[in-house]
Order: sequence, then structure tokens, then C-alpha cells
Amino acid sequence: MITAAVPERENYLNNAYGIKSWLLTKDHKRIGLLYLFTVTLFFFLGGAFATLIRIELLTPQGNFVSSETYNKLFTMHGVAMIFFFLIPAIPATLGNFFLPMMIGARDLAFPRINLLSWYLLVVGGLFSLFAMLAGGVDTGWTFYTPYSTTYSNSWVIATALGIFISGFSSILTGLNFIVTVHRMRAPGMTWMRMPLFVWSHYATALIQVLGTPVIAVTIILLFCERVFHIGIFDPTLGGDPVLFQHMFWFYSHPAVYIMILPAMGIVSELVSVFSRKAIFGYQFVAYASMAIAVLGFLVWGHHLFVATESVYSALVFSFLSYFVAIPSAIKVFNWTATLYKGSISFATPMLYAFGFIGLFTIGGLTGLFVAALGFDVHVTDTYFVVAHFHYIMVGGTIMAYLGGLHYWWPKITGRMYPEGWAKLSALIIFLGFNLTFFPQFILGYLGMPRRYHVYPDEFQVLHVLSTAGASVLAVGYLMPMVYFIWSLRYGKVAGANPWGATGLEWQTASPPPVHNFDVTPIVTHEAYDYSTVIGQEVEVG
Amino acid sequence: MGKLSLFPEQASTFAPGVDHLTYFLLAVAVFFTVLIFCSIFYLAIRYRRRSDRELPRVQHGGMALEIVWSVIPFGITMVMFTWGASVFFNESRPPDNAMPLYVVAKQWMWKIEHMEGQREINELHIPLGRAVRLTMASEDVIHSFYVPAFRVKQDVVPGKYSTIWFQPTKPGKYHLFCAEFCGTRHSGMIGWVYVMEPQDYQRWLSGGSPEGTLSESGEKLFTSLACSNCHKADGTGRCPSLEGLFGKTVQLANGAKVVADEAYIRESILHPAAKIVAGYQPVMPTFQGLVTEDGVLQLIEYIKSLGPKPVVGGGGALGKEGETPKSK
Amino acid sequence: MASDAHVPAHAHAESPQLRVQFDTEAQQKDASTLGMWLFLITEVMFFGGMFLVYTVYRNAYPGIFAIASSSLNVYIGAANTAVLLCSSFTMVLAVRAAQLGQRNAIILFLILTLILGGVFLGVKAYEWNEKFQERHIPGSSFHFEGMQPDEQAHAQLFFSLYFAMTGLHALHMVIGVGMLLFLIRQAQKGKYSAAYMTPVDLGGLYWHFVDIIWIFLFPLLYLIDRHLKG
Amino acid sequence: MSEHIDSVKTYALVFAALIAATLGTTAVAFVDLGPFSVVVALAIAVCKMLLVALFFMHVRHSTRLTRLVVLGGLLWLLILLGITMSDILTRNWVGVPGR
Repeated sequence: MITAAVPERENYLNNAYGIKSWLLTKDHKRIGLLYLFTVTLFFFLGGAFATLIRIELLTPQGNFVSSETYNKLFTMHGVAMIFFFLIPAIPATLGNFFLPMMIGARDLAFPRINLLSWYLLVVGGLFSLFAMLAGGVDTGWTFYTPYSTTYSNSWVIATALGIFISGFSSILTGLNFIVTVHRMRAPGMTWMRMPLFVWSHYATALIQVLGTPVIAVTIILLFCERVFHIGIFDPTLGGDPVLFQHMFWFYSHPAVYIMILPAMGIVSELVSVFSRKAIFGYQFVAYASMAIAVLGFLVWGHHLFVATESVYSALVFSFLSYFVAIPSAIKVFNWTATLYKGSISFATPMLYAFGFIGLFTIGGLTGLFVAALGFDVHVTDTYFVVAHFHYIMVGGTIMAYLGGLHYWWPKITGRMYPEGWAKLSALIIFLGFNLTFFPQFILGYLGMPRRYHVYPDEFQVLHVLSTAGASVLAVGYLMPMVYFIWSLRYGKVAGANPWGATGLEWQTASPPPVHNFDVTPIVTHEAYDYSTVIGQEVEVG
Repeated sequence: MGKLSLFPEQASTFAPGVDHLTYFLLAVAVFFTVLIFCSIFYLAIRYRRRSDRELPRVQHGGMALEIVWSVIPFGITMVMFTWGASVFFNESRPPDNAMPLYVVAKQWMWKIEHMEGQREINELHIPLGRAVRLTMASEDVIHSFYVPAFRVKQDVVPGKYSTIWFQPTKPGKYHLFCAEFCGTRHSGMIGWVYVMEPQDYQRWLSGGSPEGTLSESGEKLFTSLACSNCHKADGTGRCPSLEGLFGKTVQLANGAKVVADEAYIRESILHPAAKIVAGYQPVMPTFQGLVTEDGVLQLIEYIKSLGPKPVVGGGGALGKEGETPKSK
Repeated sequence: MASDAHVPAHAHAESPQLRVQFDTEAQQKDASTLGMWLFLITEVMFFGGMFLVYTVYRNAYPGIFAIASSSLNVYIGAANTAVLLCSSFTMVLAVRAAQLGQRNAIILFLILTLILGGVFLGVKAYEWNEKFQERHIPGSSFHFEGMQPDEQAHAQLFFSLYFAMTGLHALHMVIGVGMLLFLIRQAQKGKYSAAYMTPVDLGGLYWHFVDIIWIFLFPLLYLIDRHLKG
Repeated sequence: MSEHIDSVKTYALVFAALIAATLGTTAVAFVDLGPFSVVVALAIAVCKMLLVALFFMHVRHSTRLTRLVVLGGLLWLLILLGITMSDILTRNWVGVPGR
């Protein structure tokens, strides 16, 4: 009834129909949606594993599933969430969709490679999915040797191959982004005029390109050792299992920044748009992204403090780890300062941004805890670490991802989401999240090791609280799923720029035309200059 | 459901130090969390949008402000680093007079061997107030020795020794966990650490050790593996004498020097060709697969007992008979 | 920079090679070259992981690595290195021919490169076969004459790395051969000219990169303390 | 962007240098230089790499961005090797096994 009258303008969604028009598309926007669909599947798959884990942990006796099953559940939760949800989530969906638009390009530099990346993720995902259905894998997502190479009787190879293949998806996405940012910017789009979302994706792409190949070769060596028993990391042949950990974390620690940097980019956009004010200290926020990307490569050894790493090495890694804290702190302070004398709207994306800043602050500060050597010895491999990284990954990345999804939903689909429901779900997610993960900090400090199927009685109260929180969180996550789908048909039709935002993506129709812009935009202003959109200036405060 | 507490028990000399560090970290974290939460609440409500046409003034970032909020947090983090590092450094170096114990981890149990010959599985009895040093080996995958009440944790990696030490300060029964995922029954690889009053410990020790002290077991093994055929005490054998070896610096055939510590002896038993003593031929076969990690530890203890220095310094009143070096 | 706001969004019909997302051919070439270099950097990190493992184990077992290395035929290795360098030389001449728009020369030099690459792979296969016969293949049947059983394990580590490194290098060569076949075919169709030769250029970058990897593999694998053998 | 087309002579000289370096590194391997034999072998390999990169891969004529990419890649390789080795080489410095 809302849709009827006006004949629809041609856009990227209605210019072609049929399954082939999607599976063979080279349009970055359609590929972004393919990714959205894929990672959402993996999100709910990983979520289902998490649910089973939380149910099991309601009682200390381990009487819901067997040990084997439990070990597989937390492994597959980790694999699905990290490699097939968190890493591609923001860059490959929202980044793919909006990075070219934000710099005024018609597409990414290599659209066919972009499509190939998606296929690689799908193929990698199928491998891992096959492993999960065929019997699962029980090594933990970290695949530490020699357990993974010699002792595990589960589907290590299929899972590892899946991760290997999806790694190339990540590499190619990063490569595409870097070239696009260097070579495809519209006239006038200087580096210092780029939206911070683009900056953070550029930094992310650097990590993807420089880090991912190392996990690829590590997996190849793991594969050779498990299949041919040639003993690269095998201690009985004089190999060094800790070397595997070095190589694994050389990628997997920076990978944490692959997950959080794009989220920071989204939050920078949201805070600016919904304060209607240029981000405070734009250059500092931009350079902070780059600093995090570079410094993130120097700190991986802080995962090895008790893994027989040398004492001196541990000291250096602890020292360097604190350097990453500074650019992160700069970002948080600048976001907060942007609010000062702004014009703050409480639209749903902004609520998510607030949630992000708060939870990321807690996650980041507890990161300082675990970087302190004496403290880390006690809490590493306990629930404290689990809580810490869930505050970053779930409280940070997923909050920002949902915020970004709400923010750009009108641009992607041309429809508004229902504001009331969205606010409610944001609130539920925030409360459910804290109830789930805050008790885990205490559990960890009390000494509850992670990956425990059966645990001592005294930890039960906190586990029950955590499981209660998880059920709230699950409701919170299902709600957007429902109302987003609902809005596709019944949502209010969105204009080109419903938020009064300045980004180039808002200067074109919603949904955008096939090549994004009818006329290549020419950029004459800094990012976040709201006088171009709002017109008159009114003193606030 | 057991009782809920917010802080774990403090039962070692490390625990108060780690907890003090925690209080500091917690104070900083609470301060900044409250600061950020309150600022957001206050600013968001104070400057809420009142009209859709509102356009705030452009503010240019302040260099001074950026420097302030980079430098101050950096200073605080450096305090964290230094404090954490000093706690860690203490945890790394066992005192010379620490009581040695051996731990072999395997799927899914902790095997503990006392010098006096007592063996325990998933239980560790130690005397109150005495520094204890564990030398740990793994027979299969990576495990991690973790006693929350002592605030200590150390991975046990197959193929090499790792060390952990602590000094209990409170009698009682404390959790021992495996903290590194090690397979199906990882969560079953748990046990108890019993900290006993010295006299109780003495009584427990004398409760019987059917197989003699650890070094006696090592000696039996040494003989049964025919090591003594070549490693003759007077140095006339085809292989170097082991008398007085432990703790000494050994000159190797390739010109390098190495201190004869646990790791060196273990390597020499399992990979004899890796480090050849100057003046000898690489004739020793490997004992990999012939000796278990327990056996290697017994052999090491036997070699230690051959001197030159007493195995345990500052002996005190405890466990004398096991610690007196054999004189042969 | 506010000249006329009417840069048409679809001004690319004139040149068949210009893709829709680019404005000019120079932009397209720049983008492709940058993309190739970034790809090569990922390759550096990929092989870098293996160089790391090599460094760690050579540092741990220098003597055994020297003995194991001396079982490789250094003359064959050196000759094969020369073959590969030759192929790089012919490749760069092919690129040069493309820059000058000499179509026949492109084809000629690409074919020469292809042949030399094939020779390299053939020699490699011969060497592997030799190793296979000597039972130097890592695994349960591995055996290296004149070594203590525990040294066998460390020698096996050397050969694990030897096969992993040369194997992945050879895989890159095979991919390179496929790429050359594609380039030759396109060149025969007359696709490349002085104005448009990006694929040849990029193919050259890849081929030289694979050459550089071998430049490091050769001394690291074949030339450890050769003097010991006398 | 102007293409630089090097002469065949340049390429031939570079090629000759590469072959000479290959022969050199092989010959030097048979000389006992103690710990320096690795250093020499790697130094020659680095020289060969530079020749190939600068001339055959045209880094000599390329943009600053390309050079930055190359240097960045090498720097990251050094980070991977250097920092990992800094752990491996300092193990047991405190004289406590596993530390």
C-alpha cells in the first residue's frame, strides 16, 4: 500500500532479477548482500552452539551433553563466529557496500575478485560446515599442536581447510579495499576528507593483507603434519609446539583488530551523524586506526606468557601491548568529546554507538589487566579472558555491526526499520550482554578455567547468571532479524538521506542506482560538514 | 550450589601481590568506566536534539587535549606494566632453597613425584611455609598447571621442561586445574593441593614410600638400562662420568659450552647426539620410547644425587634422608 | 577542484579494455599494478612463515641440517638456479617487447620462458625422485644413512622443510606456467600492444617474484656448510 | 605515467651479474667461513633479490607507493622473523627450564 503509486526508479536491486543475477553479480552492493546473508547464517549457527554451551553450564556436573560434544561445541562456536562471522562481518558486508560509495567510486577496483572472495568464503564455510555435520572438531579454535596434529580424533583437516580457503577471501577483500582507496577516490576526495569508516577499513585491509598469509602457511604445515606425519611442530621429532603458537597468534592477534577496527569506523560515523557534528579530532581518530593496525602486529606474544615463552620476550610483549591501548583510548575520548555541544539524537544506531563505547571501554580496560604480566599469569585461560574478548567482540564489534546495519538499512533497502522495536531490542541486547558476560570476569578471577565441561560447585551461581543473560541476549538478537525482514515489505519508504548525514552514500538515491551515482560526485568539503546538509546554524547549549 | 565469593582465597606468598595489582587495575578501570559512562549520559542528555534544524558550531580539535588524554593514560599503563612485570619476574625465579618436586602431566592426570619417593596422582601434599619448585614434563599434549589460590599457572609443554614455584602461606585444600585445553576429559584433569602444617607433612611423608626415594628409583633404572656399563663413575667408560656433573658447565665437542641442568640431561637421554661432550664419540643410543617422562625425571634425580652440591640447600628439618647426596 | 560537475559516469565505451569502474586506462593500469604488488606482499608473508620455521630449526639443529643439506646435489641445484634466472631474463625481454608493441617478440620470449620454466620443474621432479629413492621422504619410512636414530628425527625436519618449501615453490611455478600459457594465447590473438600490456607486465612481476623465492631457497637448502663434506 | 624502457644491454648485464652471483655463492659455500658462511650466502641472495626487483621488476622506475609496498612487506617479514626469534633465542636466559 505504501509502495504502489510512484513508478520505481531503477536501482541495484530491481535492475535484474533471478538467481543468476545474484550469483554472477559483480556489483559490490549485491555482493555485500550475499555476504550479509552468509555471515548471518554463520552468526545464528555460532549462536546455536553458544546456546547449547550455556545450557550445559547451568549445572556443574556436565550432564546435558558429553565431554566430546561439549568440546566440539565450543570449538565450532569459535570457528563459526571468528572466521565466518566476525572477520567478514563488517568489512565484507557494510564495507563492501559502502566503502566505494563513500569515496565516490562506481565499484571496487576489482569486482570479479570481489565476487571470487565471496565464493571462497562460501566454499571455506562449506568445508567447515561439512566438518561440523560430519562429526565436529574438538581442538578449540586455536588448534594448538600437538593436540590438533596427533591426538584429536575429530575433523581437524576439513575445518582447517575451510579456514584456509576463507582466509583467501579475507586477503582478497583487503587487497581490493587498499587498491580502491588508493586509486578510485572521486575528484576532490583527499585522504583527509575521507570518512573515518573508510580510514578504519583501510587499516583493516592492511592487516588482512599482511597477517592472513601467515595463518594460511601455518594451516598448510598443520595439514602436512597431521596427514603425512612429517613432524614440523611435533615434539617427539624435535619440533617446537610453541612455534606453532607464535605463528598462529602472529595472525590471530591482529585478527582481533580486523574485527574491531571496522566497528570503530562505524561508531565514528554514527557518533558524528547523530551529534550532527564533525568528529572531534578527526586526524587523531584516523591516525589512531593506522596506529592500531601497525602496533597490533607487535604484541602477539602476550598470548604466550605462560606458554614457556622466555621471560624477556614476555616483558617486551607486555610493554608493547600497552602501546595499543593509547590509540584506542584516543578514539574513545574523541567520540565522547564529539558529544559536547552537539545536537544529539537518540535514534537506534546512536543507542548502539553508546553501547559500543561503554562496552568497548570495559573490554579495553580489562585488556590492560591481562597485558599486566603478573595478573595475566593468574587469569589467562580462564573465564576472565573469555569475558574480556567477548566485551570486545560482542559488546564491541556486534554492537557496532548492528548499529551500522540500522543506520544504513534505509540506504540498502530503501525502507526504514521500526524505530520503537529497534530501540527496545538495543536495550535488551545491552542488558542481556552485560548479564551474560560480566559474571564471567568474576568467574575467571576466582579461577574457573575456560573450556571446562564439568566445574566445581562454587562457580554455579555465576554460571547460572551468565546463562540467564544469554537467554535475554538471544531474544535481543532475534528481534532485529524479525523486524528487518518485516520492514522489507512494510517499512516506511526512506528518502535519500533520512538522517541528515554528509557521506557521499547519502547523496544518491535509496536504494542506490547500479553504478552508485548518476554523476560522479566532486568533493569540495571535509567529511562531516553538516552545514552542507542542514543549512542554517543554530547555537546549541 | 557452593558459596559465592568475589575474590579467591589467598594461599601463597604471591597471592597478596597479585591481588594488590588487581586492586590498582580495578581502581583505574572503575575510574575510567565511570568517567566515560557519566560523560556520555550527561552530554547526551544535556545536548539532546531539540529541533530538527539545529546545527551545532564546528569545533576544531584541541591539540593540547589530545596530548593530555594520550599522555596521562600512557603514564598509567606504564605503571601497570612495571608493576605487572615485577610481580611476574618474582614468579619466574625460584629461590635456591626451594623444595624440588616433579610433575608429569598426561591425558588426563597429574602425576607428582616427591624426592622421598612418594607418588601421588591428582593430589599434591606440600608443607606450609616452604618454597616449592615443580619441574614439569608432559607425556602427550600441552597441559597447564594452575592453582588459583596461589595465583600461579604454567604450561607444561611436551618435549621440554617447565618450572613453577610457590610458597604456601595457609593450610588447607586448594583446587589444582589443568588450564590448557588438552582433550576430551580436560575438565577432569583436576586435583587438590593440600597445604599441611610441617609436622603433619612429616607424618604424611613417613606414611610409606614402597619404592624408595626418587633417586633410588633412578639408580635402579640406571642399572637396569645398563647405563652404568658406559657411564662409569671413575671416568674409564666409553662415556663421560656423571659424578658431580649436575650444575656444572660442560665443554662440548663443537666448542660450545652448556650448563648441565635438567633440560640438558633430558636431552642427552632422549637425543644423545645433539650435544656431545668434548673428547667422546657419539656412541650412545637414544632412549626415546624406552624411558617414560617419569623415568627420565628419576634418572635426573639420580644424577643430581651424584653431586656436586646438595640437591636441596638450607634443608631445615624436613625429609633429610631423601636429600642427603649418596656418596659412592 | 570544483570545475564542471559533469564527469560522465559511463565514459568508457571507446576502449574495450577499460572496465566500467575506472575513468581512465592509466587509472586501471595503476590499480592493477598496485593490486599485483600487494598480492606479492601476501606471498612474501606466506613464504615468510616457512622461512621462520626454517630459521628456528636450523638454529636448533645446525649440525644435522648441514649433514642433511649435503645430501642434496649442489651442482644440479646451481644449474637449476641458472635456468630459472634465464627464464627471468627471457620474461623481462617479453615485457620489454610488449612495451615496444613487438607482438611476435612477445610470443617468442614468452615461449622461451615457458620452456625454461618447464626445464626447472623437470629437474625438480628428477631431484625429488632421487630423494624418494634414497628414502629421504619424511614419514614413517624415512631413513638417513649414518645417523643416530634420534638424529634421524631432526634430519627429517630438514627434509620436511625441504619438501614443503620446494613443493610450494614448484606449485607457484606451475601456476606461473598456466599463466604463461594464457598470456601466449592472448598474445597470439593480438590482444597486447604498447598501449595495453598490463597482463604481460603483471605476469612478469609474478614470475620474477617466484624467481626471488628460489634465490633464497637455493643457499638456504643446498649450501649449508658445504665445506664439511670436503 | 611515462614508461621507462630499459635497454636489452642493461637487462643482459643484470642477468650476467645474477649468474655470476649464483656461481659465487656456490663456490663460497665450500670455503669454511665459520658462522659467516650463512651471512655471506644471505648477503649474496639479498643482492640478487635487489637486482631482480630493481631492474627486472622495474622498482627502479616505479612510484613511491610501489616502493612503500615493497619495503612494508620486507619490514613485516622482519617483524615476523625477528620478534619470534627474540623469544627463541632468549629462552633459558634466567636459567630456569621453561622460562
